Amino acid sequence: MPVNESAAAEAEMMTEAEMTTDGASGAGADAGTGTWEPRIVAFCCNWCSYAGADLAGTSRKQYPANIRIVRVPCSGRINPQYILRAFQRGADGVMVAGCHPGDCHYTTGNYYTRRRFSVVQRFLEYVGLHPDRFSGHWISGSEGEKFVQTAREFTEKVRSLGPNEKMRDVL
Amino acid sequence: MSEAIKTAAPVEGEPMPAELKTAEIPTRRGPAPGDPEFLGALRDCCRSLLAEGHVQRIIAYRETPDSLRPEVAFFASPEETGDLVWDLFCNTNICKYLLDYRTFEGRIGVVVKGCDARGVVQLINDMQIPRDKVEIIGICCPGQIDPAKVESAAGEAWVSRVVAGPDSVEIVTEEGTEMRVPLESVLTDRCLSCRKPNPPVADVVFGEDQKGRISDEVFEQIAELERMSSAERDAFWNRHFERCIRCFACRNVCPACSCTKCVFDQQEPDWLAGERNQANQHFFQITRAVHVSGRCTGCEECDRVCPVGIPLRLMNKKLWKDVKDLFDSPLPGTKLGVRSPLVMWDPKDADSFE
Amino acid sequence: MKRIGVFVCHCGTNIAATVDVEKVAESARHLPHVVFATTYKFMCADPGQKLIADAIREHALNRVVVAACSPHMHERTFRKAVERAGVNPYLMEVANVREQCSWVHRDKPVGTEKAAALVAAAVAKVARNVPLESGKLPVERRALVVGGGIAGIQAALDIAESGYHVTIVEREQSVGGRMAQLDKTFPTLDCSSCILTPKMVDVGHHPMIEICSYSEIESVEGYVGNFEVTIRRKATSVDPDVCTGCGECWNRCPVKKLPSSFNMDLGHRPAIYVDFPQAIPNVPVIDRANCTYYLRDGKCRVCEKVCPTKAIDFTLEDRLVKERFGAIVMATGFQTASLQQYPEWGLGTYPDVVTGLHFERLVSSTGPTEGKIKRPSDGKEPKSVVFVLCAGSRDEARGRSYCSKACCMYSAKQAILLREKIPQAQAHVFYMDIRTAGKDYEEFYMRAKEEYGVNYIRGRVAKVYPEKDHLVVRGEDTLLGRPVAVEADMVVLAAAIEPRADAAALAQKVGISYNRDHFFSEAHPKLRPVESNTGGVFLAGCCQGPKDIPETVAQASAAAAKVVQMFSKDALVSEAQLASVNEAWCIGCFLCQPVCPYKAIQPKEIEERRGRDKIKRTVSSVNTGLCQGCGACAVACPSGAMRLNGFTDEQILAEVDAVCL
Amino acid sequence: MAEKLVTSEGLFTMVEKLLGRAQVTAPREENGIAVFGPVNSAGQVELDGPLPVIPEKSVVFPQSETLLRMDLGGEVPKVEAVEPEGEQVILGVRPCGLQAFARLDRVFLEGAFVDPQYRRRRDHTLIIALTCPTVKRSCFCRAFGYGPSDGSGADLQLTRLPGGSFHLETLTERGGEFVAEMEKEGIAGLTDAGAEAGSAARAEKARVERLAERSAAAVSTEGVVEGLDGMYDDPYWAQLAERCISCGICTYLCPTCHCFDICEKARGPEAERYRCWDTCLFSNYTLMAGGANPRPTVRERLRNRLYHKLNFFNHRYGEFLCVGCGRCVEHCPTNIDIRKVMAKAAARSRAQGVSVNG
Amino acid sequence: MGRSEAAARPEAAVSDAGPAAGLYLPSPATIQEVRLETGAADVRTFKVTLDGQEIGKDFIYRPGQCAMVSVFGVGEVMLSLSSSPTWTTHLEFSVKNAGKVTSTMHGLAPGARLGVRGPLGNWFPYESLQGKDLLFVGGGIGLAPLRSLINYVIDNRDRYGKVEIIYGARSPQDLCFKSEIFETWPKAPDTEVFVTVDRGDADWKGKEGFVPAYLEELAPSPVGKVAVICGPPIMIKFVLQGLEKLGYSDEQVITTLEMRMKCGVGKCGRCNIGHKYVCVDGPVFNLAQLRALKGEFV
Repeated sequence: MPVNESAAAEAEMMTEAEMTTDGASGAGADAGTGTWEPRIVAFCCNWCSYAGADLAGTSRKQYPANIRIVRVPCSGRINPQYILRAFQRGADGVMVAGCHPGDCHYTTGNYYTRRRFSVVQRFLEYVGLHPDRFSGHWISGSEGEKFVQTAREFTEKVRSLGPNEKMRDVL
Repeated sequence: MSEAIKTAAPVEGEPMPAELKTAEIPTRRGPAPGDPEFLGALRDCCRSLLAEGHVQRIIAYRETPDSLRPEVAFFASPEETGDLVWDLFCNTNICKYLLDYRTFEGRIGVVVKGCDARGVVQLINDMQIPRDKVEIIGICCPGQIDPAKVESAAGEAWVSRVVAGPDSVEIVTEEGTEMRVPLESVLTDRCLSCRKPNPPVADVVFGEDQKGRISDEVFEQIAELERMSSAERDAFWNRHFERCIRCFACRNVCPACSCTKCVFDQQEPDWLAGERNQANQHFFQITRAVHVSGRCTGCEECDRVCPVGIPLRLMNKKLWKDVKDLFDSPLPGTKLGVRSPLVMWDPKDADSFE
Repeated sequence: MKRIGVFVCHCGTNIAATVDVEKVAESARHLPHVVFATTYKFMCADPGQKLIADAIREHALNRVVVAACSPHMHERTFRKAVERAGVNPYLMEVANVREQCSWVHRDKPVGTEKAAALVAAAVAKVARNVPLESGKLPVERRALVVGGGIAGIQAALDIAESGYHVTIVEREQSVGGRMAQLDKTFPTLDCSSCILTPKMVDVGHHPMIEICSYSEIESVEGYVGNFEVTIRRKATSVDPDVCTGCGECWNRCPVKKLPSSFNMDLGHRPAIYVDFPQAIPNVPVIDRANCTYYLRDGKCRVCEKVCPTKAIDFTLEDRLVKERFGAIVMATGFQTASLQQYPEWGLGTYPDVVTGLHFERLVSSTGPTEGKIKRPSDGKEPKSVVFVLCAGSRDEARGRSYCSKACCMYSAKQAILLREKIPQAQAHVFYMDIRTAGKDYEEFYMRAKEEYGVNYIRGRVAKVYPEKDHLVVRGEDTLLGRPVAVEADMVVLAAAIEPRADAAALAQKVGISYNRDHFFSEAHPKLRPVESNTGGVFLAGCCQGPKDIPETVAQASAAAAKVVQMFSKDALVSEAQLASVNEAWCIGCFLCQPVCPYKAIQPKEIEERRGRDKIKRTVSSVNTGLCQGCGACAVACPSGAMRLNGFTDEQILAEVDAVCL
Repeated sequence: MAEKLVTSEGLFTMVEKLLGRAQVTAPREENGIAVFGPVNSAGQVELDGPLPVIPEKSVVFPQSETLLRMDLGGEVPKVEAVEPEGEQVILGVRPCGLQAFARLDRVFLEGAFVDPQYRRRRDHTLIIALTCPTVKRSCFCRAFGYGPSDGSGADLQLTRLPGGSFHLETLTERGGEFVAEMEKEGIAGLTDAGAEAGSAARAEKARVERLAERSAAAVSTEGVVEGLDGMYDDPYWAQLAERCISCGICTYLCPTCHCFDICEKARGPEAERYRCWDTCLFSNYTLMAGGANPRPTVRERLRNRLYHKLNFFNHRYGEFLCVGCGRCVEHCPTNIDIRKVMAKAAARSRAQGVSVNG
Repeated sequence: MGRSEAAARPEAAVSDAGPAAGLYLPSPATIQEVRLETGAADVRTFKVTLDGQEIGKDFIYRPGQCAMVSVFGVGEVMLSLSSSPTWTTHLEFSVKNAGKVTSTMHGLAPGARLGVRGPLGNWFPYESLQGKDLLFVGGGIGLAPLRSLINYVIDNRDRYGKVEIIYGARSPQDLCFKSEIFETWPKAPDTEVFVTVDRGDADWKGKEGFVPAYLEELAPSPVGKVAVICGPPIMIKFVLQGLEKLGYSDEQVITTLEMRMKCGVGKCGRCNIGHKYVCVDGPVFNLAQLRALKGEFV
């Protein structure tokens, strides 16, 4: 099967299209107004990463407001379908965060997360999602600073990519 | 980083009952397909299984007027087995029918190729049917023929029958003309790259172990896709997913899809909307593939039945490749008592998180 | 009809400074099902809570969103507040607009917009919340203590003294454990058995304590408050009800020269024996593997003949006893590492290379040498003894990275005892670091060095080899930076403290987790150090990690306090946000089962109507006593038949949809 | 009506011209599979391939289409009906596709309720038919009284001639206008068909009709409706259903299946109501809100589909809802063959006839 | 009663239906009042007006007809009109909370906006029933479509004969339209109402037992009578058997069916029973018609 040719041809068109909307200013969906801001959903486990985000707050560390946290008890509760749903509904980037391996409040939940998402992450890239639009992090309750750094870096990465079109299903 | 912790639970194979873990050595071997005595022996085997009450039902194939398309059939009595058939057109993977027998009182015989047998094993491993309820009548499969390829080789003439030899097939048309084409030219795509044509677990086996066809084409295609840019891959899959008509045949034939209430059929939560757009197609395709990853037996039945030619195997095999590379687990369906590697873990697992 | 009230907290100016709270409330008023929204200065304060309660009554609210600080701060507070006003506590959600909004963003419009989005997400979620009820679990007020060492003894005594029944399961013939093997204890040098024996006697006589010695745990079923434990009571061949412990049998037993494990194989015992003279229970057991009666088909029977009370019964068999317990204290102790990975030290090769525990038996007046230090090879009094610290500990390369914690101190103690008993003998200690964190420990160490002249050499021992009638210990003195060789009559290795060989297997039976080194894992390293991650199972002593006696006793008492705390309640309250199974959707594939860290998922047979037929099939069921609500099962379940109440797919998707808008 | 001759090049140019002014749907090849789908360059058009898997109906009855658009942000909801826009051309429609359009017309346009979406698309679709280049074994058009060269229902009909050119027949006024327009634009390779081309076309049509004749003996509609009238409770349906995997291939590939679902899509204050293909083979299709399902098993669902094709539609509209395209026959993963159902029904009818007469 | 009368021709409904362009476009409507029917709050009656349309003039319907009711942003559901066409101030829909749309509807308060598409389907043959005695048998929410005809008959009392109403529900809590079954209807001339519940409670002083049993007990004579029935499938099944025993012919029994409907205009294919579509050929059928159809109607 000629996997390559036509895909490459269409991709060429795609990249051109992307380039036009991919200005450094981050002008995207609302290109005319130049007010596009990436929408980022972060799934955080209650015990570590959510607490880490809380610590960032308690320490008054600033990070972009683009990040919207959805709290789950454990990173093992994060169904990969949630990631797809977020992209469908207009997320430009999705982040998953849990306790460091070995530190799971529920002992082993994040080990499943690690397995599951090491497969899912590769697969999302494989089906054509830009690798920088999804990322996973281990952030403990004491790593407020890591949460902040991660939030900043991820937001900037996603911002530089422009609005996500892959899987997007908005009106 | 803290010290690694290990729990009692995630031991490979648990919570399989211990008796399933016994090595499976088929006790009997019958003649190979292609042997003139093969079909008679297969019918005898099925007949006596029914007659002696070892099984109460046999799922196999029956001849039809269209010799390229035998149909799946359910034999309940020894008398019915007269038109039981197994030839190189038994493409349909019948293992999934076992699910209709989840509450059947009695044993079921299944006539299976290597790929179908993996499906049976996977259903057993997914606890959908107990091992002792299934009589696995395995056939070491020389490869199956794609009727569409035969028909297109015959051109406008209608095919009456096909006589298969070891390396070539003879196509006989209704008009009586004969033509010989290489076997490989009419084999199904999945058979062209089949590495495991022999049933890994069986009670009876027909034929000697087949070597299979070692083709890396699928993995080469996957590698090619992996080398592409993100945008190219996006375009590639958009182009294919666009055609999806959401017939769910891929799901319905899949031995790893045994849910009675699939996420795609649920209204609450509303995972999958009916609208045919790229977003929903992606959700469907990705979720389907991810759900079966770690349990996909690589039978490629989904790929075969997809009416619009979406290269599903490029997804399933990609997932399988990653699962195998990352977690070093056997191909699902090749071993009894093995659970999905995705419900297990190891402290040394690769970590893609930061 | 869903009627949601939204309460936006100013938190003084903590929220209000960067979030326009009025605007957030106003935007909330337009959300589906929201019938009331307001703001207040301090929602968590009494007037704030009253405001919520009043609004619930006034506006017939049946769901509440509080936009305030992190749920980690006040989720409980607000749950209780709505509950008091008649709303199920789980119909309340917190939108975290302080830690995750006002405190991390400076720009007010940006903060306001995000706060509104977080409120919208909480509203979307709470609209899909359902009332949840905490379950009540009955408690069986009986405790099981696994292990009869000092940890088990202390825990048992504390629990029993609080008025609850305790069963101690001890593998050996007698309770006492490692402490019974020790001679003196640091840093006070008081006699180990002198302080242990009274406690053993207390345990033995306590009306609320039953000792199952010579017994092991066969299986553990059930969950917190309701364990069902099968205990294997190994056949002792002696009827404990009749035996008076007179000792006739073990004195007359013709098989005398069996290695005594209590004496670290340095001494002997007969085939019918008690571990040591002060054994509790003082009832001997027959070592069937070595007893002539069992080896030679019913011959011998000397013990039977000499027993004045006819207590010997060769026909006794192992018994499996099933008992119910509400709590389990794991106190299975430790063993010393075999040091097979260190052939260069010669443990097991040269008889005069021994471990610290061997040395304890050699100094002990109850030991095989009756307290005279003699080297095992020829019984000579050693003139030079080398103590090697960190023998097997702190060596990641050979599999053990941790510090065994007690060795520095006990080696100092042993050096002192050596110098006391054989004043002319030299004591050399090879060490990596000396760790003396403990009250009076540093002083004790200084005494060893200064008062007793113990020679401390900083460096690792590379090799121990025999030369003439003594051993040579080669190593490097890292302080002087040169190799050293010390002649020694004996070498005492402070072998690493490790869990019992079967610790992992036992943990699997009990359903608790353990770390790489097979020490049992505590639920939280700082805040829950004596609880395991499984409800109702507590940890005491070295099975959780290396520690010395005072620490062990402290932990044992702490575990006992936890048990007593549990027993003091009428019933246990289970979490409400737990997993449950939609049986109609469940196909019984049990992919959920291996991912559950609490073994809370079990098969269950159900009957179902299929058209006209009634069929039976097996589905998953969740034991709410064991489930902790992590939700791993809900993701492992392909069809979503497994749901995590409080964090259902519907709820999370609603949140996702809302934050993406 | 007029007959033209157009070279392959000429046809290519015509398609290129069309692309600018209408949405063109034509047979395309994707991953070795022929499908009807939108094309954006003439090079994608593949007229020599087999019968496309995705049927022509998607042009007038797309897989999903918006019915209403809603703005619910204000005090009063703003709701408006959405009309399909633009012009469409469907190129390469096979005679079975034409027959299918006629059936769909009856459903969507006849009687009290006219479907506005379908009406609009139908009115703005130019249909260019193609004489089947070959006849597959799964084809059984003859059973339904037409053949592979029957262009009725099309605006224009193409017939591939042995030399590679096409014979282009104008069948309707609209077709004529189109040709005139093309001629005005000066398409090189578009000329009047001479007598030779005309007779070549007739020969080609006769050739494919002969090919189709082969199926006539095997499949017949004789007695099918009557046979099925008496077979509703026959155990046959359970036997057939045992094999059916309840996928949607036969219905979604069927050029006449037209069932749809109506769904809502809401994003905050904005919403849309759309319809999308649905199939009576899915259990959700008749699942009611309370959980009751009048067609709970595959047996009832498969029977309903086959009756709809071969009996119910006849009772309602006087003709079959099957046009014999053979897609379901060819693509059924478990080889369920509607022709065998027809044969079974016919046999039943004969048996009934015998018993009545005897 | 003739066959052709029971099922009115769908064409007749055309004149009332909106223009084709808006086939799927609902008319705006507003909830005026929400009335709780059952104790368990699973049935509510919605009093609805059509924005800018006069009922009886711009929106003409007949007893037994249905309409598609939209909750915008959620979906559409086919509901029978439980009001009588003789009431011109508003429409009424009595709705059981069963699915996504109806549960959302249950959360709506007066003032909320809906969409109404209809009237759809045929109706009870109220004209040919004139002069006849009527037996209504209803169960649970199944009384809703009957209520339209009952009130129509009561409002035109002189044109119809004797009216007997047998109505049952699972429990006293589950009885709908309580003020009508206990007050309005029993007070109407020559009208008898028989209410039963499967299981009573402490306050229940009425009849206990299933509807089919009560029917057999009351044994209303079939002479000059037409039975109009609606209720859960299991009730229908046994009521039909009971009526047959009492001597009712298939033509004397009329019922109205519920099927999952989507389009309401005979296109989407979902609601067929045999070759009939419930949405356009029904929902009202007499038993003789139903028996002639292939399909699963009870």
